[in-house]
Amino acid sequence: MSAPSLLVSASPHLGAGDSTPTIMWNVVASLLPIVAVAAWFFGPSALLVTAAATAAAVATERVLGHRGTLGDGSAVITGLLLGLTLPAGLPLWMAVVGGVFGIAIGKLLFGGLGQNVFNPALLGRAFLQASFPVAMTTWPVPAAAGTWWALRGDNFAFPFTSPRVVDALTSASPLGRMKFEQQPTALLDLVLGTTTGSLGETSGLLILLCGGYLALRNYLNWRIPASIFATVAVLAGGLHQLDPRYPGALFMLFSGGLMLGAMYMATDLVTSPVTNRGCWVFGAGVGLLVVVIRIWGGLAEGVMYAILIMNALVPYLNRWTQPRVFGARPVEPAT
Amino acid sequence: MMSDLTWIFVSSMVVNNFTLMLFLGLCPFLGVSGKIDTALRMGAANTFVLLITAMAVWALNTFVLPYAPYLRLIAFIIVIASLVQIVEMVIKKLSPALFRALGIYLPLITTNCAILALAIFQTNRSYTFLQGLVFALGSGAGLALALVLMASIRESVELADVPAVAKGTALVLMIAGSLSLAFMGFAGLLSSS
Amino acid sequence: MWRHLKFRHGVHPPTLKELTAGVPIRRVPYPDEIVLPLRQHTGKPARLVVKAGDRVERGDPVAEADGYVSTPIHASAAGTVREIGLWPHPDGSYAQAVRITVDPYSPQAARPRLVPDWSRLGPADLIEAIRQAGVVGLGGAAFPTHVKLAPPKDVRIDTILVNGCECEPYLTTDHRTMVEYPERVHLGLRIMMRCLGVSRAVVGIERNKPDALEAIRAAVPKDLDVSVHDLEVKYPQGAEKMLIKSLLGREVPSGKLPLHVGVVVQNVASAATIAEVFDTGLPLIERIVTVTGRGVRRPANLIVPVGMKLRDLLEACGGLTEDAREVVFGGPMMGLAQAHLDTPLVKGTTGVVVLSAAEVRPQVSYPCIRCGHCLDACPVFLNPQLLGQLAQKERWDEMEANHLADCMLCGCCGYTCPSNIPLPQLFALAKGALRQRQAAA
Amino acid sequence: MAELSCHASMMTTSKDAPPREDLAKGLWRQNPVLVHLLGLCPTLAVTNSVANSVVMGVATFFVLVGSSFLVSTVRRWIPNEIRIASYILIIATFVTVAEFGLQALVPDIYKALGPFVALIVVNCIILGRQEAFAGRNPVGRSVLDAVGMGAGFMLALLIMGSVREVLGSGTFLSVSLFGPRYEPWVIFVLPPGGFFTLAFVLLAVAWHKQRQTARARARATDEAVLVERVA
Amino acid sequence: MTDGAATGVAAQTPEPLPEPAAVRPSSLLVTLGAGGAVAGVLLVIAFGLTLPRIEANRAHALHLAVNEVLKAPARYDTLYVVGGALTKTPPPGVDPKKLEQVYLGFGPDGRAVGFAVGAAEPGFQDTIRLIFGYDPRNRKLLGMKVLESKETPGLGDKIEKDRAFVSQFDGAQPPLAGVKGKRAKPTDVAMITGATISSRTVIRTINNALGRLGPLLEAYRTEN
Repeated sequence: MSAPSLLVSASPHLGAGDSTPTIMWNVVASLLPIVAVAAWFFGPSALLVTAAATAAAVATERVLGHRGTLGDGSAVITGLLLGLTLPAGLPLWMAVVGGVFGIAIGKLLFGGLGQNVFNPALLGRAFLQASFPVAMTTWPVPAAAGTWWALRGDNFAFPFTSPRVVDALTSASPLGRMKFEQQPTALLDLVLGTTTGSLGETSGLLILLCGGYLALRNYLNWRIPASIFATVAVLAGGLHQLDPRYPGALFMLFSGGLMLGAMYMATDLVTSPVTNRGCWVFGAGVGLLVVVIRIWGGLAEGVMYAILIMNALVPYLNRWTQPRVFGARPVEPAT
Repeated sequence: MMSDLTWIFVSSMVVNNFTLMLFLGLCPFLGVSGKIDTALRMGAANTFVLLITAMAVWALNTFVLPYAPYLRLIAFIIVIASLVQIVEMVIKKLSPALFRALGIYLPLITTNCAILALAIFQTNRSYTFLQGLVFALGSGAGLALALVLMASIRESVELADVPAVAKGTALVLMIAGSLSLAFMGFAGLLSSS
Repeated sequence: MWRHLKFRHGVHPPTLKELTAGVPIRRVPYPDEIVLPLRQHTGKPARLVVKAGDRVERGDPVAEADGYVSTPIHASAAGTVREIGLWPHPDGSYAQAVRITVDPYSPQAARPRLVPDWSRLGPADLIEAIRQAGVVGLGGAAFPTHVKLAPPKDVRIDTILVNGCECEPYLTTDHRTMVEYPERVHLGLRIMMRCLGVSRAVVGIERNKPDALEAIRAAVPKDLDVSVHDLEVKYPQGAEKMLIKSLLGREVPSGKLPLHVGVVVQNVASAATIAEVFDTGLPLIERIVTVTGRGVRRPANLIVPVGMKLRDLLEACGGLTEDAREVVFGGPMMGLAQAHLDTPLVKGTTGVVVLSAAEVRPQVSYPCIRCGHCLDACPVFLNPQLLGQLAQKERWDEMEANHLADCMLCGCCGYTCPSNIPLPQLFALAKGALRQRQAAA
Repeated sequence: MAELSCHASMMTTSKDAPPREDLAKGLWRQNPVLVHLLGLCPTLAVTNSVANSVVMGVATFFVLVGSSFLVSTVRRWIPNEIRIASYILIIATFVTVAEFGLQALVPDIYKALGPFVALIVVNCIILGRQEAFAGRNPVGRSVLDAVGMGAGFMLALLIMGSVREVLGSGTFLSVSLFGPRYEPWVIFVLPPGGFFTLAFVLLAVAWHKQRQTARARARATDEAVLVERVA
Repeated sequence: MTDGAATGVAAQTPEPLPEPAAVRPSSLLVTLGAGGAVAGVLLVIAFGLTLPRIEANRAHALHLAVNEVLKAPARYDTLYVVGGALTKTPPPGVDPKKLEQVYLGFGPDGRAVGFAVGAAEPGFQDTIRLIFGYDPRNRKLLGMKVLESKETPGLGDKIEKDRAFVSQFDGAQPPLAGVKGKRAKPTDVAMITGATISSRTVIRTINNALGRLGPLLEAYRTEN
């Protein structure tokens, strides 16, 4: 018998099969339908903005990151998610700024994949929101105005210059209309996505489906969205009962970035707790903050801030919700 | 009145958080935020000193300073310094362990701008005694919150492969900036009604 | 009373037992050479009693127990001691071993010996006989059986658990033993119960072995209080602490042994071996080994003389296939990969699994993405994610503070890790470092 | 970091260093903000415009130089036990004077600076200089040292203020730089922008230092090789 | 702080302090006391020198504000709110600075044109402080000026910088109502897109202040 060259590796010698790149590229794949629907509603602007954010994220990872980290797909996710949180008419140069900031400061500065504290896409978006508040809250109307292939804003504004805004083609987001004008939006429109808003916050149903696929494959912890939905539904429902001027639970769930945030941002593996109990608490915290900011805060939408604040608490949650070690406090023998 | 106090509390704790929004009390924020444990204690000590300061400043503003406005700063400084000295001695007596843990940082509270800033804000906004107390409580809670958040993040970042140039204060400042960014979500809290 | 029947967490690797589950046990031909390492059990290595050139018969001792937690080692074939020296050991090191050239003309019959009738012996004599026979736990850890059967005076044992789970993928040694020798299992159990003075025994078998369950249930002696239970198919169901939790609902306190909750756990193969020792009068010189995997041509369950070399055993099974990539002693979850085909099988070798290139884990690992899968897998509720990070920074003290000592290196975390981080290896290293430091202190 | 803050006994020059060194060290090599990370509160808080930075820098400079002068003048008569109390008294006096002055001269900027003028009193740099230098050195050297440190502080504020105002408002001293079409990055005049800007500045300093060290090491190796060859 | 500081405090404040083990406390007290006295003298001098200028600055700022919201009156009087009515002279023994003040402007013909009223309420980031002019005769606003705010640059700060927003208050009829888009009625104020909270705070502040002071202002006019 010829002696083959044998591999000597450490146990376990079998693996469960899902590798990190598999997970990441699955997330990317599940985001594509959402991008497609955004393009259906917002025309080529949606694709341009998403592409700009993604290209910036990937390029930053390539230039500043370690060699070979592009293959894991995480930079693509960050770029896509960032793109989906932006308004369709945003100048591309701003999308690029968000992508660069998200990856460089939000991720690489902490040591790259797996070591960052804040969700890079959301950090990039928060940076944009604070930097360009006007451009970031100019919501183009989907589909209705003009032909499909018309741009929905000044996407090609020259770098570092302000976009030109055509007021007739923009409108307040459903949340803003509710908060500041007490004008509700039909639930069906929210579920299907035929409303204004950022690219990925329109169709709640589709996001629920795509995220559900990831949850089924155990690529995200279903407890986080479950906990967020439950908290928001209970709090918003309760407040609505007390004072009908406050929006109801379903409106809260399907409006704004809650679906995308709950399914894709809060569940980002790196920046969410590792313990299951921690995930419940994390979700509850996000839900609570979303309701507080939306109802009592100065902003119409608070999902991004809620997740970022809870991100900061994750290290503490991990420690606090660490399960009891087997046998550390033995249960009474049942005889 | 109640809503006024609530607003003062919320505003000083999160909306205008001393550390993250007003850059006050950065020394402990950057220096004593390595461990959650110490951060909590530092936050508690700070809140305590803030409360005492609020009372003392109220007394000074009501009874002494109307007659000698030019002594305002000196009076604040000296009263606060002596109060911290007392706190230090009390802590040393009651909890030697706490004293050891906070070590050289307790005296630092004296030169912590948050304390003096509280006194100045309180004076400028002519808060009543109760408002001053709530303001001190909110600011203290805000400082403690920022400290604990920073500490828990730093404990986890300690295991990360941070690039050599960014190690240390630059990274801590970036985290502080990110936290500050996240806290912008609280803007306008309770003031929209 | 049996409402528990499960433990929390753990993983569900494919069982892959179909290759050999239905293959009856047969005897392997004697090889030309036997190599007997002096360290085949947990505890102190045995002390040599032969020298080069000595003639040994099958069952003769070549080394005696050196201390209480130690066992003698016997020649598994008649022949001549050729050399005593360093030889590749299954744990990857080189260790003292006795090389015996097997006498090709010997009938390999056992030397007649006075076999005491077990039914007339008291517990002390039984335990001494078991000790003399060099019996160790055959589930893999090879802990000397006589030590387990003689607990300290101040603990009271109320139950013997017989471990028939065999939760490692591929292996069918215990399975075939239960199917083919159920009476031996029960006889061994009866002897152990007498040693411990225990009246109750519980057998736990995973549900994926219905034939074994049936055979063991059918053979339960009328006069013994033995209950047989089917258990969920889940790794590591066969780990002592998990088995006790599943069958009795008791949780072994951290840092303590099963006997602290009144339980002794024995493997079915160990029980069968004890029966055999008193049946034949021969010490532990051969054991049943599953040779399996996609990398071996004729997978089989074999009775193998202890000390047979891997090369000879594989040849007896038709040799390796083209895509054989890794040879593992034991199961794929906790087993040790072998670098040499000259490595001998020892008493604790439950099986030889030859993995094909397609099924070995890729050797590239990614950064930890904190997915938390390892926390969901860890049967003792550790945080392998944090431990792994700490290990990479060599922060041993913090690992200790995070209960590293409770890790039993079952491999669940490594199995489930999508980033392919060798967590069990890191933990083994950390444990080693801590042990070394303690020894130095 | 804060371990260094107020216990600033570092940053001293040896007795026989030339006066030039007293003056120059604070500006860059021992810059109180960029190197020793002291006085971060004002560095972050008031630098959202160049004008604010300059006024704050001047006020701090005034207090620092004034206190150093007075402290080193009267240091012989101050008993050791009450030296810090005396220093604080002196500093607080100068700060109050500065406050009145700013209020009278530039009321708008005084308002914009908020409590931070009064907070100069607790600026670690000032007390640190009294404790580490002015309290034990003659007047001339102390004033030189204070001028150097004050200038270093002003330099840091100016860097921060310029970056933040140019990016955040598109102006420098309220003069528009890029025309009306420029989209200001508002974040830089907001609190998070302060943290980020200082972080970027410190990154740049660290990067510069790292490169210097690498170059020095390379030079040392070259020399070693050369020496070896010669030998 | 070292023990020395505590000694210093003992000299100047009534707080009971344990005496630190200092050498010759009397001499320390003397030194500190002397230092304190010198510092005090210095401060009083500085205070005296700058006070007129500071007061002038304040008066100038107030003058500018009143001038703007009352559209350049010929002169104005300061009135104090005392016991639910306006009065020209504060009651004796009360610090006039502590009383709420409104300013009554007069035209060149000596007729009253309206009141300038200061008010403040919490806004988006922090308290917004403003002053507005109000003519109680025909219940119309004369103008509004934000004195102090920390609203978001480029968005919320339009309440003070956006002429279009500010000019709406000239002639608006309280109680005001914030509307999106174009204003239709004299009570409407078009809010700033994206800065609803800030716009609302301004509107609310004026409404609340008039709700509180409106009757007083009207009553004062009729008295004259």
